[in-house]
Amino acid sequence: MIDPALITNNLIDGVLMGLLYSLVALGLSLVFGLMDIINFAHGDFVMIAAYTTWVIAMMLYVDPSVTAIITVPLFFVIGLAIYKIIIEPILGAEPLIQIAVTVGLGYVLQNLALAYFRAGPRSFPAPWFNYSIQIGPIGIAVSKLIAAAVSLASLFIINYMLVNTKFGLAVRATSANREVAPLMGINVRKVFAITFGLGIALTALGAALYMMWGQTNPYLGQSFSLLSWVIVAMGGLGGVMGVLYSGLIVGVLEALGSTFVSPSARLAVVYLAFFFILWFRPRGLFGRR
Amino acid sequence: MEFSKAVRKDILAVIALVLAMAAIPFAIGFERYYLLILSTATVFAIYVVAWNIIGGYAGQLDLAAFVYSSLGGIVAARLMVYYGITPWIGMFAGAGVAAALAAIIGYPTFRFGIKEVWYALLTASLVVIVREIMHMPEFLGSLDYRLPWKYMGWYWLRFPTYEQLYWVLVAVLGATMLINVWISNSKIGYYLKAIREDELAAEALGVDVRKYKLIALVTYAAILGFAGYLHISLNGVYTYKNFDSAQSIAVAIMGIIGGLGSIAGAFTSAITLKIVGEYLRSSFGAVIPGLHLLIYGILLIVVGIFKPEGLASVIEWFKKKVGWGGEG
Amino acid sequence: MTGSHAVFGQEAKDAAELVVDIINNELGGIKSLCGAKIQLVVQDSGETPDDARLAAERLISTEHPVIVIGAYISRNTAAVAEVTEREKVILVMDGLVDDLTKQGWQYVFRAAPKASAHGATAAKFVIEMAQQKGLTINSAVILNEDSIFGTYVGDGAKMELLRNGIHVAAHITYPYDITDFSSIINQIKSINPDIIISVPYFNDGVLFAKAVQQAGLHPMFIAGAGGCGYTDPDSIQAAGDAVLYYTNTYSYNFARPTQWNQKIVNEFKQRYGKIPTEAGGIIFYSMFTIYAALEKAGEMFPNDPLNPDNLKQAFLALDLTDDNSIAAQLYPSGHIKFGPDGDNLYAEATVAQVQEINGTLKPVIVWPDAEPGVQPIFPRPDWQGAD
Amino acid sequence: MAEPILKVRDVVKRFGGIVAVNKVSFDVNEGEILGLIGPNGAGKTTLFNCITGVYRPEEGHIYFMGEEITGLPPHKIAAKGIARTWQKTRPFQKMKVVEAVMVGALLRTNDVTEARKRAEEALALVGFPREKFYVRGSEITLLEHKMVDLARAIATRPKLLLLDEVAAGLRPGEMDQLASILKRVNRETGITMIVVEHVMRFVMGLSQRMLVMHEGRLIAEGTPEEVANNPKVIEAYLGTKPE
Repeated sequence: MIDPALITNNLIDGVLMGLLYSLVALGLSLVFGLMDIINFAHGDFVMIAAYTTWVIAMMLYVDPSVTAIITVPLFFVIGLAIYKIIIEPILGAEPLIQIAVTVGLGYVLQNLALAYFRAGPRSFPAPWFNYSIQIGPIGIAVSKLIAAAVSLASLFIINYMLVNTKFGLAVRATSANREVAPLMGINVRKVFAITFGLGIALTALGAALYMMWGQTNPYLGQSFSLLSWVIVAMGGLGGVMGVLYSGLIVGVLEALGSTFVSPSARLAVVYLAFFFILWFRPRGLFGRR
Repeated sequence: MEFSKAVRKDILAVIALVLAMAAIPFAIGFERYYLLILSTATVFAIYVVAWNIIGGYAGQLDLAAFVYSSLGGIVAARLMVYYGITPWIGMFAGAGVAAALAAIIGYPTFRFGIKEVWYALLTASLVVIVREIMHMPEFLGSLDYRLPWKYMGWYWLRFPTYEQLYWVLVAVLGATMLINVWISNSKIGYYLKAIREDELAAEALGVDVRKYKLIALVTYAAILGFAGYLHISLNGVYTYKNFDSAQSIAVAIMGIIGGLGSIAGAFTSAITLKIVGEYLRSSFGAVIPGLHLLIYGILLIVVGIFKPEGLASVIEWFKKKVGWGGEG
Repeated sequence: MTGSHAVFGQEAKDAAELVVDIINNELGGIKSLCGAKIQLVVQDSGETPDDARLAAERLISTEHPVIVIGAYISRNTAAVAEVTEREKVILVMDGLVDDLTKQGWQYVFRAAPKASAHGATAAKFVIEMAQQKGLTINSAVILNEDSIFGTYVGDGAKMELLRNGIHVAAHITYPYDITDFSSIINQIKSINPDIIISVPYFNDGVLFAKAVQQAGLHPMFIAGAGGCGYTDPDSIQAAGDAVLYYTNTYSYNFARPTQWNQKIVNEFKQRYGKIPTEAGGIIFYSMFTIYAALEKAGEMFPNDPLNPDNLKQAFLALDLTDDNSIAAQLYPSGHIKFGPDGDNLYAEATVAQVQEINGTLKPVIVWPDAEPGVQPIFPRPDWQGAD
Repeated sequence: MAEPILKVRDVVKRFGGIVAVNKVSFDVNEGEILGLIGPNGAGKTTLFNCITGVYRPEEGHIYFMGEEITGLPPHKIAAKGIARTWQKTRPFQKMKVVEAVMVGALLRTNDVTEARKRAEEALALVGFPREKFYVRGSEITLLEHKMVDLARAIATRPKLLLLDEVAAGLRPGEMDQLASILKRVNRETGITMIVVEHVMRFVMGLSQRMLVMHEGRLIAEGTPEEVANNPKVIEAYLGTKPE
């Protein structure tokens, strides 16, 4: 009954969006896996990064994707600062305290944005890649294709880094045993700080890619926070690949929910699936916990 | 039933508090704005003190408070508007429906050992799922529903002024606190506190972890489902948006700031934060948009970092000072 | 009363301040009340009905206003009305949801056109344009954000289309905080309708227009409805030429060539650096209607003009036209007269279109009466004709 | 001789490719203190976890007082009368000492006042200093933690008590103190005990009979003297690291 081309198109879009979700969720997964920090303000960093992207894009009048060159290092530094000021004091605190503090951080970020930018949408009016490739009945948005490709490449680069570099080794060692790692000459605090910075830098990359076609407002973060956590939970801390797969699943579920139920219910479909996955695979789909 | 000295002290404290709160309207000359602030704060105090059972005693970070309260409240409101059934009955029906949902969700969740952040995520998603289900045309749809004007008076638990509803709220709050006192001093309470501390050790001592977590969740949901109608009656309108994620998280945060497992802390934190929040909104809300929430956020960060034991530690200190021992 | 979370809170507040300045300083207050000044008190009505009710209660208990304007969001307005009704304070609503005037409330008035009228206006505009150009509309798709407001607007458009025998191929709803429109665009693409009537909240409008442009969708026309998105300056700035030729319905006509309208628009522009649109416009004529009602009350009941029942009589006795009032000069239809339920009997919405004028994108009013020197552009120039 | 209180038959527990417990069978007689020794990683704690229901063994059967308890959840096993302590104490930090022990006592009574009485008795039995009954778990010494752990387990009124490396981390003087407490508890209550330990001196003075595990298997059984002189044990264990 439903047009097969429509289903195909939606599935393709689901996959493309899913890759972007994976990229955004990866930082959260790394931080949680490494230092057990429960960050409920993750999505709000995406929002702040999206505003920063917009400001720079408007200033230089270049496509938002290009601004990643500036925003990614900038947000790495911001991440280090946030780690020092807010995260370090709550390391090892009860999960509930961490949630309270990061929810507070989310309020601060949202309302700073509201006070400064007001509630209206901000978007770059002249994007470079605002067209589609048409192959028969299948249309693929070029900006989304670029975003997905960059996301995928970044996921693989991070994965390579974790497996093959000295820093990656330190991350994995610390993640495996926080007590023993310092004995092996690893500066745990430094590893934590860099990882947190990296996680925030990834949100900046995600935001730059999203702003190629998207818009931001003070509440954009709410769309990403819970979704990122769901991806982390479904990935089951199975490393980069777990996040990649579960991001794809979320993207595809969203597309299917949108197609077969309604666009309003698409998130409910994702979360319902999350319920059952958590019930029957409490360790996540792709890993150990 | 025979009460120990500490329990008797707690019960007396709750009764004293209820009487004191009930007297406030006289003290402030029935000034409506202040009565409304007090009523709203009391609604949240009920929620937070009830949350203390699942969050404080059992240590499960439940982020779905408004699922249970709104569901219960809407059941009572619908029974009233569609079938002319008094909320005195409807509120029990609401409590039953909320408790049933909690049991349906809680049984498999605890059966499969979902806890900590995963439990928090599950309950946070539950809010979205129930909201979207209620948003479907078959349920509430997109419309707003109002409690019509004709339903006024004690029979309908709806009043043009606030003091009557406020007294009902204070009574429910008192009952909720007594339930907390009872749980805290019964086998359930000891078991829940043991579960919060160390599930594995508790289980080896014969504690049926799943059963007691479920008891805590269902009790909490039932209280919220019962009180939900009072909240709807207070502002006279309900929609699918009552299934509110942000407010559900706010309830949990008030519980955390109050200090886990402390009845006095939960109460103090809900009342204080609600009043401070309202003060910030009314003073700064129209000056710079969002300034009041910004300040609220900073407050949360500061409390979380510098006083993670929550208000309970302050209250504990105060109690020692005035020589008033026993459990909070 | 404004809500910091409604996008429009700020503009409404700005507009109210401007009007109060004009009434108090230029017009010398309310003459029939010996030049009494209007005092404006603004409260943030917050996000939830709890907040809105607290704001109303605070306003009323500390400031004792005779008239309250607010609270934009439907359920918050309802919470406020419970308070104003009890206190017998007149509430002039800027919330457009239809059933706000169907609650049996005694002291509410609404000058602005209601939500379903916005939807109907968008449909009427499209139908009339197609007739003028000799085009047939075979199918239409309606798209609305799924809040109560969007639902009423969408349903209003649908009724009007069906009444004119136009096939509505799909009625799609979505949440306004949507981050990706692709599945909806794909669905519209597979239907390939002539007309799309879209009811955005605000941010989603920008996203939708960009997605349509990206997907290379070229229908005969895309009409917005509901007062927000597409044609207001923020949206144009954010979406760029993606919103070119989009229309939207407004409760206000900023181009109406009456003396007072021109004056107010100019003063607003000077003060705040942008043209007033939906939120500001509603406040303009609502405030001047209040001004007129207060004058009337002073004339009708010189002994007790501010008694709520007298004030209510004064509101009901108003029959404002361009010739006898400022308020009507600011109103699209030029006529404000309240029916017994408090709705304006001569409510009318206008259609604005984004057009390129001297190289910049600007919203211009094209319907029911196009502003001077402007023609509605219909169908979209990139439409490839019926296929 | 009466029927053994606990019968373990051919129990196997694997983790991935590793066989942590490999076809272990033994009996425990009512009233005895049984020592279970073996080097680190021999599978002693895993075996404990199989008996107490923390793990479900892949093969084999466990009978307690003639009833099969294999694979039952821990709380049901506790209810049947098997209690345990933990190698690394698992205190209820935020509860007062008596309250923590009451959690154990509440298994056999629903009355909180009665539970408090029983908890105080259990604490007195293990020799926990009375003046510290009402301090919080976070304010006591390691030996006292071990005592609370023990009292908590005893308060459940078990028939069988499994002690997992209770002496770990204690100084020699404290070990002797603990050993005499255990002997007294065994004498006064008749609770059967299995003592897992790799500190030989501690367990040898305590138990009447000993089992030795190595790499998941039971390699020897007998009195402490027999075991200490068994060449297989010396090779596997004592030979490498005499205590």
